[in-house]
Amino acid sequence: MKKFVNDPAQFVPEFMHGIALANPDLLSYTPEFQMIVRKSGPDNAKVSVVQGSGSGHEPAHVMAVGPGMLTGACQGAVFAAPAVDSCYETIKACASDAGVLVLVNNYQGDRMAWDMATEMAVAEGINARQFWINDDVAVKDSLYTVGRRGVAGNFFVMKCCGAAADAGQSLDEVEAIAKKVNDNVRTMGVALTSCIPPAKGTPIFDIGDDEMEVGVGIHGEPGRRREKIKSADEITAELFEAVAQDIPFNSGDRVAIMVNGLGGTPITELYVIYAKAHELAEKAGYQVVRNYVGEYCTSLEMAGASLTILRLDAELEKLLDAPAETAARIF
Amino acid sequence: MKKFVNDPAQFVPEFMHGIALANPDLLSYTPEFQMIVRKSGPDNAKVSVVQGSGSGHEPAHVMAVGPGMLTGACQGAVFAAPAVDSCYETIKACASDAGVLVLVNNYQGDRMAWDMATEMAVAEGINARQFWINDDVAVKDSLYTVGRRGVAGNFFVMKCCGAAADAGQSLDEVEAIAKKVNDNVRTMGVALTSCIPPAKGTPIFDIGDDEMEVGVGIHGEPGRRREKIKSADEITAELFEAVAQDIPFNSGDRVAIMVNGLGGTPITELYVIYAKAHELAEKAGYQVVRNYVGEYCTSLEMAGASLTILRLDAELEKLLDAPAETAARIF
Amino acid sequence: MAEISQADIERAIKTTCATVLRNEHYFADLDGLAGDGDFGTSLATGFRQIEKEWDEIPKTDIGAMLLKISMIVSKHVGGSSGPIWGTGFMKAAMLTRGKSEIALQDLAQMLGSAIEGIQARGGAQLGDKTLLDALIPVHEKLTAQAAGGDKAAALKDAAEAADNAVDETRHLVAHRGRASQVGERSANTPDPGIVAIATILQDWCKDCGVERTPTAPEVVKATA
Amino acid sequence: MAEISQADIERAIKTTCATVLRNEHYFADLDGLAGDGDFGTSLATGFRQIEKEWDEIPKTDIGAMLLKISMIVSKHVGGSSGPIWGTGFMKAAMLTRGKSEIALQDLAQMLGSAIEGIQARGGAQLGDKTLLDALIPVHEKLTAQAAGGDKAAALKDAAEAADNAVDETRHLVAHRGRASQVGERSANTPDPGIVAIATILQDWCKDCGVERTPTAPEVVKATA
Ligand SMILES: Nc1ncnc2c1ncn2[C@@H]1O[C@H](COP(=O)(O)OP(=O)(O)O)[C@@H](O)[C@H]1O
Ligand SMILES: Nc1ncnc2c1ncn2[C@@H]1O[C@H](COP(=O)(O)OP(=O)(O)O)[C@@H](O)[C@H]1O
Ligand SMILES: [Mg+2]
Ligand SMILES: [Mg+2]
Ligand SMILES: [Mg+2]
Ligand SMILES: [Mg+2]
Repeated sequence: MKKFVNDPAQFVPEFMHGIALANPDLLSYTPEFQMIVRKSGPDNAKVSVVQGSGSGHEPAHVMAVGPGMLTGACQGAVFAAPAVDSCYETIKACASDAGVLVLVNNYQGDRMAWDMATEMAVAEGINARQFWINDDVAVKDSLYTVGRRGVAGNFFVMKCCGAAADAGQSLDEVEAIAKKVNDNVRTMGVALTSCIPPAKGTPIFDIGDDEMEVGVGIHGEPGRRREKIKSADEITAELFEAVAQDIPFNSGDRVAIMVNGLGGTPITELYVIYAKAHELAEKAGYQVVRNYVGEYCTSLEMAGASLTILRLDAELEKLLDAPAETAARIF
Repeated sequence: MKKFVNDPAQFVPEFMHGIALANPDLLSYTPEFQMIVRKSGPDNAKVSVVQGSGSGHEPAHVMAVGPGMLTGACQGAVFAAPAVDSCYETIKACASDAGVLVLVNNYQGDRMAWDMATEMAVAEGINARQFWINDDVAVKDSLYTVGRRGVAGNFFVMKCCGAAADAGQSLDEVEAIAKKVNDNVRTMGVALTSCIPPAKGTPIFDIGDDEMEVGVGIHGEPGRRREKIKSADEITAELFEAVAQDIPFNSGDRVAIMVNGLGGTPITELYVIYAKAHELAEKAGYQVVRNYVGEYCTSLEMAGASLTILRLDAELEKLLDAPAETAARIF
Repeated sequence: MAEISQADIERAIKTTCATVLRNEHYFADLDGLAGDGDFGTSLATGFRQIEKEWDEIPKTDIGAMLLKISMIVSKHVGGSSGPIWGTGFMKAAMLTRGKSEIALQDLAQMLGSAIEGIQARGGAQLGDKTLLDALIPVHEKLTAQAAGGDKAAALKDAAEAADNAVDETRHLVAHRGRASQVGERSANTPDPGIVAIATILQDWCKDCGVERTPTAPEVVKATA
Repeated sequence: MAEISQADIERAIKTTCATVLRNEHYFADLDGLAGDGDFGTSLATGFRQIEKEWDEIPKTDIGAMLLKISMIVSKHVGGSSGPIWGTGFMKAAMLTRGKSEIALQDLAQMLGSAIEGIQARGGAQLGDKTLLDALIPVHEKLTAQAAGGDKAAALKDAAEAADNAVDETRHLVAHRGRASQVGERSANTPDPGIVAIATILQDWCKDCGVERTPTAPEVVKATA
């Protein structure tokens, strides 16, 4: 296992400690609940936006806490939903008179934990609600499963809700924004390699030297099919097709395109994908008015990428443009 | 080769095209010279700061072009110095009455190309000068080689010079800043895996499943020694020792710490390293007043990291804090 | 004689701790076949914590004890197992508030209430290939034996029902939890939650001197 | 008879294009042994472009032709080879401005000037295990033969000197270029720049009907 780790069982608290040390003015860290909350705490005049999920998707979740984004977040073990108490304590630490919106990526473990935590918080008089994000087009919804997965589109939900909340919008309004973003965002990913959770020590799945998994989930869940690796343009065209047809997006739409790296893919390769996606979007008549190329929702060191398209309107564009400050930063 | 590429020979122009498409208001791209310049062009009242080097180190070089950072940059093939003409045309495109400062990472190919280009530009009446960056402590200077290598510390030189230039400082002053940063910054890296240049199709070096290369260069050059992989804390302590003793840094110094990912290492592991480096810095009596955790100077998809320490003063702190806008961004 | 004392419940919990900790890696490996391989660790984290806090867990009555256990699980267990087992213990606790002795009938009702809670929490039905596929037949057996009041017979029947569930559900496709995300690929692997329930009941048999030989190969292995 | 015409130089350049393109991968592999493996591609990129632009390259005089070639190299060749070969052609061009015929002596001087330029550019000395370790003895042979004026003998001597340089420098540690960064690990691998010079000269021999059998195994392979 080629990783920078000490005791694998302590991997999550150790990296959270590092994030907190690196952001002393921005964040407070509560090790007991693997929870990070804005240093300034919740503001009773503003809705709090919280999230939490398994680790291994960074910068998603705790690295998205800060002004303009999340109020607080908690982490589970790598790829495992956080403990119920972590979720409950995060809601409590972010409790605000204006209410708390819990943004949950749609996975069964996460949903159950946040369901319980939200029920407990509501029972204590906290005005908390949940919203489920499910932008992944790879897996079809089904009566028998918990439904579509929440993946990189999550970033846009957090960003827009965070901006709306900080602008003083009400809980109903912020929830309506979450719904608007979720209704207008679609994603599909492809994995070229597997990845190794530190505590497991072995790859989460096996994949041949010349194979890729199209439609992979962010925990290595199988997608639509396993096939021979293709050129960047062919892969991009396949992702684009799947994503674009789902809502569907229409000619004339103003859109944001995100090319998200799954962790082990260099940014240059993401730009090769972006170039093709941009061309296809223009060919389809979309106006590409925003773009996001980099790592937003990862699977540890997995080589791979996902393509997200978000349909915009004046409201969402303004929310995307609002300033935000998180542990994920360059300067 | 598990990569998103089309024709490997077109990898560099394709990713540059993607960067340009993604930043239409910020950058202009000239494919003929693999050159990217600020859309606004040079400002005759301000010093231009340029750089260029082999590809594969992104976001270094072309992704550092923009207000507050570089005026322009050009790329060579992966890990190869740019062609002389690219360098020359980049200086010409950035020519300013206030002068041009060429920041060159200290590798022989890059130095020769920029030497020729600068001579050509000076012969044409452009007020251009070079400055060589050499922050890597891994390899000892020697009469027989071109000397120490320039690695992740490069970011601080670009950032401070870019800020000083945009603040209207003279060529002498901006050059003095480059020297101050370079004199006060030291780096050492460690690689856990190799990486595959697309046009080569095979790893640039072989390394055992349980080995690491301590003091690795950003093109996979061997470092101080090959040894069995250790815990994150032990590796960090070794990097810290090597970097801290070199200048040396002293108790009471105000410092910035950078933990730079080499491309294939998840950000969480970088934070595990940061936590230890921060602790060691505090133990040594340094005041850690800035930190940079993420990818600043990579080697394609190599798993690994480097540790950089920069001694600060009021001038450098102000320059680091100045706003900058480049293709490397989150929001 | 048909009464179950506070001490009986305490012993059952302690036995369960041993079962879960002994099988930490085995249960994880089973989850790795079609799921994400964290089941063994998640469960062990919770029961290790129960052992650790054992002396502080209130022994005033069965309900207080189970409530505290539910809270420990909620605090320390992540993944789907946290809410599932936390809910189960919570529901059982609510029926035993203030009691330090219960009848077999009460035990059957506690399990019924836990099953209802788990179903409400995770939406799984019989046949979705989750631990409910073990708990539901176990509940039937306990209910059937409740009138007779023979604790040993009830336990033996219960263990047998769970043991059978392992083999009877092996061919099914999982519809809940991470294993549901691999679709058809989950068929022909045992569900780790069902194996865990069957193993725990088998260990309880041994502990209570009830003679029974496990049949499902995974339970044979986990109790060996 | 001892004069070298514009046409002779043109033929030598075209032969060099063929040598370099034929050995693109082999030279890259040689650079991969201790360097970064880009030498073959870098050089081939330049000479492929020379072939492509051949018709537009001015043929008015040798100097104009070499200057344009130097410019093509500067534009298209990256790595250390761009400045090294670009400088070499530039220096040779400066001594042949306006000339369409030169003597063997002029050729020796052109090479001498190219060597000086390359040394000034990259700071390498004889023994640093770079293509200078081939060019310097080649220059000596050309100078020695210049008086006699026997082109064939001069070419044969030059090719032999470069050929020998491959074997004579094999054991050295590289002090310049990427290969210098591996230190001791560069010993016992041939320098690809030296092999390239020797191969080019050997191909020139063949092209001019000068009989010579290469000796260094890498040159044998590259000319096969
Ligand atoms: N919705 C559910 N209801 C009841 N039991 C479930 C449900 N989902 C999963 N399980 C049980 O939990 C076990 C897996 O637990 P765990 O590995 O902790 O969860 P996850 O699937 O989130 O990784 C499964 O083997 C199954 O028996
Ligand atoms: N400073 C130098 N002076 C002369 N020749 C050099 C020098 N450095 C390298 N060379 C030659 O160039 C060859 C390598 O070229 P190339 O692979 O393009 O450069 P790099 O070493 O930058 O990758 C070496 O084999 C050597 O013969
Ligand atoms: Mg899980
Ligand atoms: Mg090179
Ligand atoms: Mg699991
Ligand atoms: Mg080379």
